[in-house]
Amino acid sequence: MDFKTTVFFFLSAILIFAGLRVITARNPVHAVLHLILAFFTSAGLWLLLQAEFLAMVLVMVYIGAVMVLFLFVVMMLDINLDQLRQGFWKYLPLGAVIGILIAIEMGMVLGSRYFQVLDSEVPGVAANASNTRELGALLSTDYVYPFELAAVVLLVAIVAAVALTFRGPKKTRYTDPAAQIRVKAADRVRVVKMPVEKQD
Amino acid sequence: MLSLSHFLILGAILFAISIVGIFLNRKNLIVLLMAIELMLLSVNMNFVAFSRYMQDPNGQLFVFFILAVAAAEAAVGLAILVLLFRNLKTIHVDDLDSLKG
Amino acid sequence: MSYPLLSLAIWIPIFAGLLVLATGSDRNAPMARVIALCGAILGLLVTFPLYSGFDSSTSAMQFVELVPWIPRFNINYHLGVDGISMLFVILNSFITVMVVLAGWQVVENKVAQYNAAFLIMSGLMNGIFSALDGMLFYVFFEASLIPLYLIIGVWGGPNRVYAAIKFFLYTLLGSLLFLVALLYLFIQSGGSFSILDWHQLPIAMGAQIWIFLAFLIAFAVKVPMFPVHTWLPDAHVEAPTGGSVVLAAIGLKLGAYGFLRFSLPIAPDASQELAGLVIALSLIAVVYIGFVALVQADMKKLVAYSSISHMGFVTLGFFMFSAMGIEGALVQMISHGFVSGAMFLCIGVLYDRMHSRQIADYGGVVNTMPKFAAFFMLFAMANAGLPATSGFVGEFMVILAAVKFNFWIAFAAASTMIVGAAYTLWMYKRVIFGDVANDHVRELNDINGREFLILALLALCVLGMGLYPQPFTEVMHASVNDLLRHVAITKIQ
Amino acid sequence: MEMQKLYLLVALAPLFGAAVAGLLCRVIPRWLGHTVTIAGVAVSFIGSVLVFQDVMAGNTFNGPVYTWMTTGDYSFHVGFLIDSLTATMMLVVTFVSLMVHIYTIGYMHEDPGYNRFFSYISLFTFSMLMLVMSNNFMQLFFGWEAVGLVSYLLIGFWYTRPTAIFANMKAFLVNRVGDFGFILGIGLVLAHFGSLDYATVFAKAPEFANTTINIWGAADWSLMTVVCICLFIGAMGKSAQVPLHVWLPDSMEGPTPISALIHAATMVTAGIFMVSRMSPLFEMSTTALSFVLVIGAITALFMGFLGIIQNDIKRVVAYSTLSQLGYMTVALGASAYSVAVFHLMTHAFFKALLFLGAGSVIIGMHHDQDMRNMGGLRKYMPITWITSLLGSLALIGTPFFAGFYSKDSIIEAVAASHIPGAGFAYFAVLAGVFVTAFYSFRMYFLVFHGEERFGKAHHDEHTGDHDDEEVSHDHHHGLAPGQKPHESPWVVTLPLVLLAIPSVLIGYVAIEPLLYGGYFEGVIHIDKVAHPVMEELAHEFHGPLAMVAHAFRTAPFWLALSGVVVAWFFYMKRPDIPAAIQRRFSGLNAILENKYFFDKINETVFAGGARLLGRGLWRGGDVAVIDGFIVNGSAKVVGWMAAVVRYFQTGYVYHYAFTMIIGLLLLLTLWVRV
Amino acid sequence: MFNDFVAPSLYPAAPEIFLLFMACVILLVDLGVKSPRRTLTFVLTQLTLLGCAAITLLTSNTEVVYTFSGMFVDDMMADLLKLLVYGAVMLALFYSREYIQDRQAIPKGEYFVLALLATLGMLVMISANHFLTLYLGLEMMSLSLYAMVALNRESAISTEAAMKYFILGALASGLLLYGMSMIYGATGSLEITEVGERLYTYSVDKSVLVFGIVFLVAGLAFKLGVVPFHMWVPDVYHGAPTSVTLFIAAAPKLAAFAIVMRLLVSGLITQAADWQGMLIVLSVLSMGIGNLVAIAQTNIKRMLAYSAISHMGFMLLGIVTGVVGGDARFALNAYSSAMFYVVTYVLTTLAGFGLIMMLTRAGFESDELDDFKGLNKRSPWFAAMMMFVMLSMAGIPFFVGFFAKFSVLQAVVAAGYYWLAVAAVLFSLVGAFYYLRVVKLMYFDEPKIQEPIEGPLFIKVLVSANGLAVAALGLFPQFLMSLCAYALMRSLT
Repeated sequence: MDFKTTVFFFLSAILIFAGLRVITARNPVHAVLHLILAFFTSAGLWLLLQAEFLAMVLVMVYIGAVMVLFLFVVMMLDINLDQLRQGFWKYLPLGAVIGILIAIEMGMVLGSRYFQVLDSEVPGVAANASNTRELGALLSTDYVYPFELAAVVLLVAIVAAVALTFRGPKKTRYTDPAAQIRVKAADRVRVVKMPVEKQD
Repeated sequence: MLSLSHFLILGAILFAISIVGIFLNRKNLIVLLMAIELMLLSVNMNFVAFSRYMQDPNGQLFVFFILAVAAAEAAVGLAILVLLFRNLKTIHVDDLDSLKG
Repeated sequence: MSYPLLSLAIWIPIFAGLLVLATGSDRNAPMARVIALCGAILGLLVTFPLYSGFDSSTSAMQFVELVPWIPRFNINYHLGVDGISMLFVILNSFITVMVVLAGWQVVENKVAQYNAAFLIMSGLMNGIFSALDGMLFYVFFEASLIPLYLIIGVWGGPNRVYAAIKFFLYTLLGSLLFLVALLYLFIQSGGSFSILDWHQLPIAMGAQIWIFLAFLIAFAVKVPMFPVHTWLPDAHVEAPTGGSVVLAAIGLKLGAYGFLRFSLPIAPDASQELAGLVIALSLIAVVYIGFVALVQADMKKLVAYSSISHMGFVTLGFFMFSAMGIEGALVQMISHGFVSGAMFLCIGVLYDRMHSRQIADYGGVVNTMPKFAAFFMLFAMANAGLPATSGFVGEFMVILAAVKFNFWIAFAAASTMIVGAAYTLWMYKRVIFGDVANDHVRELNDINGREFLILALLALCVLGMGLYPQPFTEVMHASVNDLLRHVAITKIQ
Repeated sequence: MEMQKLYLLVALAPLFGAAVAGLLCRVIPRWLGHTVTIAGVAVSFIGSVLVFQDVMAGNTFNGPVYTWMTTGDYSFHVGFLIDSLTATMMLVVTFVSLMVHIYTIGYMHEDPGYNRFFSYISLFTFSMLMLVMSNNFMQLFFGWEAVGLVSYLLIGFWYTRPTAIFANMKAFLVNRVGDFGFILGIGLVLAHFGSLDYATVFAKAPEFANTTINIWGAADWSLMTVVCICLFIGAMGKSAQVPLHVWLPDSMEGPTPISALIHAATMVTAGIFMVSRMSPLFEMSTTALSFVLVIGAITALFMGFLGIIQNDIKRVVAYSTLSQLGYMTVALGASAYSVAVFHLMTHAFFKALLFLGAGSVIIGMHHDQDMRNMGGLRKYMPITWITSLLGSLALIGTPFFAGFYSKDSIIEAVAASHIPGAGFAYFAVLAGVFVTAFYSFRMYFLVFHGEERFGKAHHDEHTGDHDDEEVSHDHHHGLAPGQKPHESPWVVTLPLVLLAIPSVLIGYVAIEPLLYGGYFEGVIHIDKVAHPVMEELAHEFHGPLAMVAHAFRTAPFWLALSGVVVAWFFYMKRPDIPAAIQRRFSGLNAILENKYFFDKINETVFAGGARLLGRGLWRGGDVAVIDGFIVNGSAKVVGWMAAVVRYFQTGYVYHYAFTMIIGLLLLLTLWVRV
Repeated sequence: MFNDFVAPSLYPAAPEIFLLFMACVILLVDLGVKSPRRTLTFVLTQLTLLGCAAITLLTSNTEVVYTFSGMFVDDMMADLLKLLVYGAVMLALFYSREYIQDRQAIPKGEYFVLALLATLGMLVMISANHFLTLYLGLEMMSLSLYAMVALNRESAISTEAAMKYFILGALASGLLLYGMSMIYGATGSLEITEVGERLYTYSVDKSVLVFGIVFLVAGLAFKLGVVPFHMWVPDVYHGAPTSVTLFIAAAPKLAAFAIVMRLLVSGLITQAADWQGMLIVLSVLSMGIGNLVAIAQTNIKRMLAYSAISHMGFMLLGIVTGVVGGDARFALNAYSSAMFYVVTYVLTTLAGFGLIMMLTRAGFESDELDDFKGLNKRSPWFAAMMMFVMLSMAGIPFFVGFFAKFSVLQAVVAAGYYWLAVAAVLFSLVGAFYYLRVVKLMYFDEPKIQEPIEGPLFIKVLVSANGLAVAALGLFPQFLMSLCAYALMRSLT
């Protein structure tokens, strides 16, 4: 087992552990933190694959932005931790069986197979070749269309997030004519029945 | 010796974990979202591995976009989650059962 | 040929129906009725030249119209009639007039929709009888379910929903399998929906059997044959009078017609092979249903069961593969159109007055409704197959053909002479004869002019056909003989 | 006038009358109603006379009127066959019908359905004429059913009476049982002979003498036997042979004129006519003839017994009719077709006479039909008395009277026959003579002689012979105490007189030409080798007078005489004896009173069984199995499955995801091959 | 590295560009619109779609054009589907107008912008020739839709529906991506046409490929909403505001069809035997479960959701019959029939939801089946329209749904899958039951409320036109059928 392989297994182990903790952690904050750990290790693995740019992006975009967002939301929402694990053990066996089945099935296909390209070592990369440069070049040429689209997707996310969560300026008071038209007398005036007082 | 299959199987395991996570988690919607992130990670792992082994940068670019989209997705998902919490005062998965049948 | 008569026969009623829908509301119901009647009569008038201009010496299709409809699938608007179908177009148009008249004063709820439904159905049914394109046939065949579904459901009796849905689903079940068979033929024939092409198409035995069975289910449900007949009593009982009339007079004929147009010529070898099955089912229908009819307490149910029994004769006649059998069955179909229609109208006349169809609620109607009783007697006798009424002719021919085919089949079939008379007359006796049974009966009014007109017209048809069926049979000969020749030649290659 | 037009006129004139009187029955006055129908029948009668003369002159006719229908290789016509048999029947039918028409004016003059009644009997006349004039089986069947229809209508003429409407349905259905056999016979004829025209069929018949068909099991049946038995089943229905006779006594629920016309003189003899017409076929099957013979013999004797115990005057005559129809059938079975027709003719006259006489009595008694309320009517109704006496004498076969010639010929014919069953038949017809004489004169004495029992309290009518029916009192009001019967008006008595004449004379006049004069030459075919009955009869026949002389030396005469004497003794001299016998032989009496339990069996086994079967098939088959189990069952299963599958849509997102994963796993497992 | 790069032609992508530009403009303009009705936003949105349609029509040509380095394809199929998408979206927005107006919680401006962005996503999907663009388009559409479902911010069930939709949708995206990664691994390409070519040219590891296809199919199945990836459909249809349900039910189906065509047909046609088998299973399951469960529904939106599941299952039948035993002779026929099916389904479903929305009033959702009781009494015209829709969905002629079923079935039969055809028709029999039940409620039952239907005349006209189109296309389906066939023929060579 060479060095790379050792690193791979080491990181993989952490990754898998982190993954498992993500789905089993009692506290969602822990889950988020383990997810961050998983991303970090993944970034490491990608470095192993000489995908430096993506490793960077993963750390910066994902951990820096997305995970922070998660953490923010988790903390914002007041979660009752006690109930979080209810039913967990009950469903674990079935879940585990399904998961293992899937893993085995996938593993059988992926593990025993040699793809036409591969085998052996990670192909060497020329010393002066820059992963980032290569990707950047593509991104601004062939991938200009997806690039734009990705931008639109982010726009969608912004619009959506705003539309869903923005509650408008608090203090504005304007009358809704529709609401006024719809209103009924019964809503406005409450006729209270009073017993007639006895007059002596 | 480190082969492509190593990475692919690692991806598969991550994938399986995320699926188990979606199934197992009955209380917290956020964990569901995180399981989905995990699933995307497994996909990314595949793409990067393939890309590297095939010497084809397209796979890596794909990953780049997946990351971008995943971020957008997370934003929308969390927005919905917040809305849900506002409406239902809960993010328990079990409580999302008024629509059924 | 100068005018597209068949198209007119199809579309005049449909457009009249749409016109009624567009103009009518319950506020000006009379107008809706008048328009409907005009449409129906016009529709009837355009069918007369079909008979007068018919060349009975040839089995070829006549009054043919051929316009591409959906060239993508080679579906054509292909119409034409031969000796087998021509009479049904006329019969259908005639019955429509009767039905519009029958609902004249009785239906006061959604008059326009009621009349429109009947007119549209009439057009669709004319389409069924004159379609020479498999898909066109199917389209008309299925579409005609809709108006009847609505008629039963909207203007029907208390259990109308069950009956309507049962009717629809039952018949849809059959026709959907039929559709698959049509598509198979379409593919096999290299992309043709022409029924006439299919008649020439060689098909292997196994495929023929499957096709035949698919056809059988479709048509057996529609006829209806035992054991897929149970929708009919329900549909009849719940349907308004007009619905029952059309259903009995025309609706049931569609299935039987299908046997002649599809099953026999397209799958002749399978027809021969499976004739025993059909004959057995027909005989069960004749005998079994006859006994069932005997014990019905509801008049409409009784007549409905009697219809099933009579239609058993039709399918029996078809599958003996003799000219007399087939022509007898055709005559029986037309006659049954008149007779069952008239029977349902008679029951409708009573129902309109008493709002009951239970035999037990009646008795001694003749005392207060003598004219009606006379008509009812005539139709009851025709239903029992009395000579000199149309009911006799077909039964007679089929029994004679059956004797030639197999004595015991004839024996079983002829038992309807006893059972048929028994249930019809027993009902007649309990309803019409005797002393006035109760105050409701005492207050009955005899039929009015409109009802008289309807019943008299039908009575003329029943008697005329019974006394002189030759005009009806002579137009069939060429087509039936051609059909028989066709069936005799194997299509297995 | 061209003869063919005359034929049409004969047939259609009554139809015209019927149509006018029937369709306009509420519009036209009574006098017009009976005038137009009587005129129609009169025209028909005169035409029949002309036709008869024409036939006598040797002109027969066989041709179509119009083609009814063609189909396949067959064509069916409406057509006429006019020969001596037809002409005879036409005469009989139109004459009796004319008499009945006239009689009806008197009999029905109070009835609200006056015009309707005339319409019916005219329609009947038309139907009967179509039946007898037919030249083919199909038209025969037409007439056959049409007379059945009119019979149905007329039995139920008083439609408010439960007994009447029960009786008419019964009549129709029992007849339908016969028709069932008949149409199968017709079918066999068409199937094998390829035509329904008499001429063609008869001409071809010899070719099929040895044809056998497989009907049941391994045994092959002679085609002709099967055909003939089937046809004869039809005749059994119409001519009321055991066991299809049950409708005829009940048919007395109808007004008396139609009992005379339809249920005595004409319609019920259609079967006899038909078998005679088919003689070329029946002659080819001795088996069938034996069957006919035995059935006829049973009917002749056993139905006569029943006549003895009846108290309803019409029922006595009705059972007498049954018995006489049995005689005719016996004659047919003995291959003495001409004798059968001869008896048919004489019987038509005297039985019509007896019925009309009975009707006259009923009028006199104000519609009381119970003989126990009568007696001594001779004084009050002289014409009715004398004509009834003549009729009775003719019936029992008093020498010189019409019945004598025909009945004695039958007995002789049976004696001469050697086919299986002839011995039994001979015994039956002989015994029948005594029985006939006994019940005829029992009736005669009870009605016209002895103590005057009318005007008293009625017998309890719910006992005895009315066991299965409720007697409605509307038409049975009878005479009020102190009221005396009186003679009927001339429209009633005139037909009695006119019918009495042939009842007395026709036998003497007609026997020689009819039976031995070649009258039916070419019409009735007899296989002289196999069935030489008529040969032997002709051999012994030496003229009508000689026959009378001979009669005094034969058993029938003495049997008849003793019957009369016994009747006189029992009912005039010692009226206590019958009652004593009734008590003594109560078991036998029960059998007779229940008419051999035929009605009970029919009611419970056939009618009840059919209803039971129907209910079972309906409830068990249609409702339970097909609808309940298959149709609604599959709907229920679909509904149940829907509910189950719906249950899986829990609303929990992890279940949804789980489902997707399971789907994914499924696809993986099914498609991915490592 | 840059040397061989040529600037891509923007011409084929003009509609998308215009749409994006306008979406941004509207987003900005909307900020300035104060009116609560947002008429300007609405009009601009509709004009944008109209403009897109014009541009698509103008830039349409019969050749297949690739641009953006082969990531974008513009062919006839894309043009046709895009035009239909514009139409569907326009109609959906018209129908939605009053509905969202009545619901204060829905932010109007964002509603239209999100709708436009979702439309843009669909256009991208339709024109995608690269896994990446396909994915991006899909996400663009999906994210917009998730948001739209939740847009009625005060509604708990809407939010719940959105959450479920989101989670399952993300899961499905994950599956789809995983599949893409495997295909990428197996073929080394991400460009769909190139994948096809490589599979054609090189031998590729079968099991990995199929492995990828399974995931791909699962992802696509989710978008189509077929069993067992259908669980979101009823909940989302039910929970979403009706206007959004309408939006989701209509145009996205077209886009989903497009990506199925792109991925499976353009890319993986060589592996047809595998994915066809999978789709058959999904299709049969969908038809079965969709139709079954629909029976048990009381909410019409939910019922239509299950109906949609079954319809998508039926549509898949067209796609699975394209290649028979390696023979792609029938492909064009099969795919065009599937396309016709989708198109007509979208048209019908638009009319259906349009009618449902006409019945809703402020603060009152008319989405229970019982709300349809006695509609015929309240408005015969709209009852008739709803009946058209229901009968069309049930596949009864003369409505377009019949010809959709017909064309798919003929493809199935042509491919020799007779049992599949029989199963399909039997399931549609089950389906007919619940469609008929709606007709039953409208026609046979008494109304709960008597109010006549209110709404702007324009919308009424539009809904009517939509309903009539369902009938008219049923009478004359040729144009649309051959259009689909032609578009596919020009695109699939």
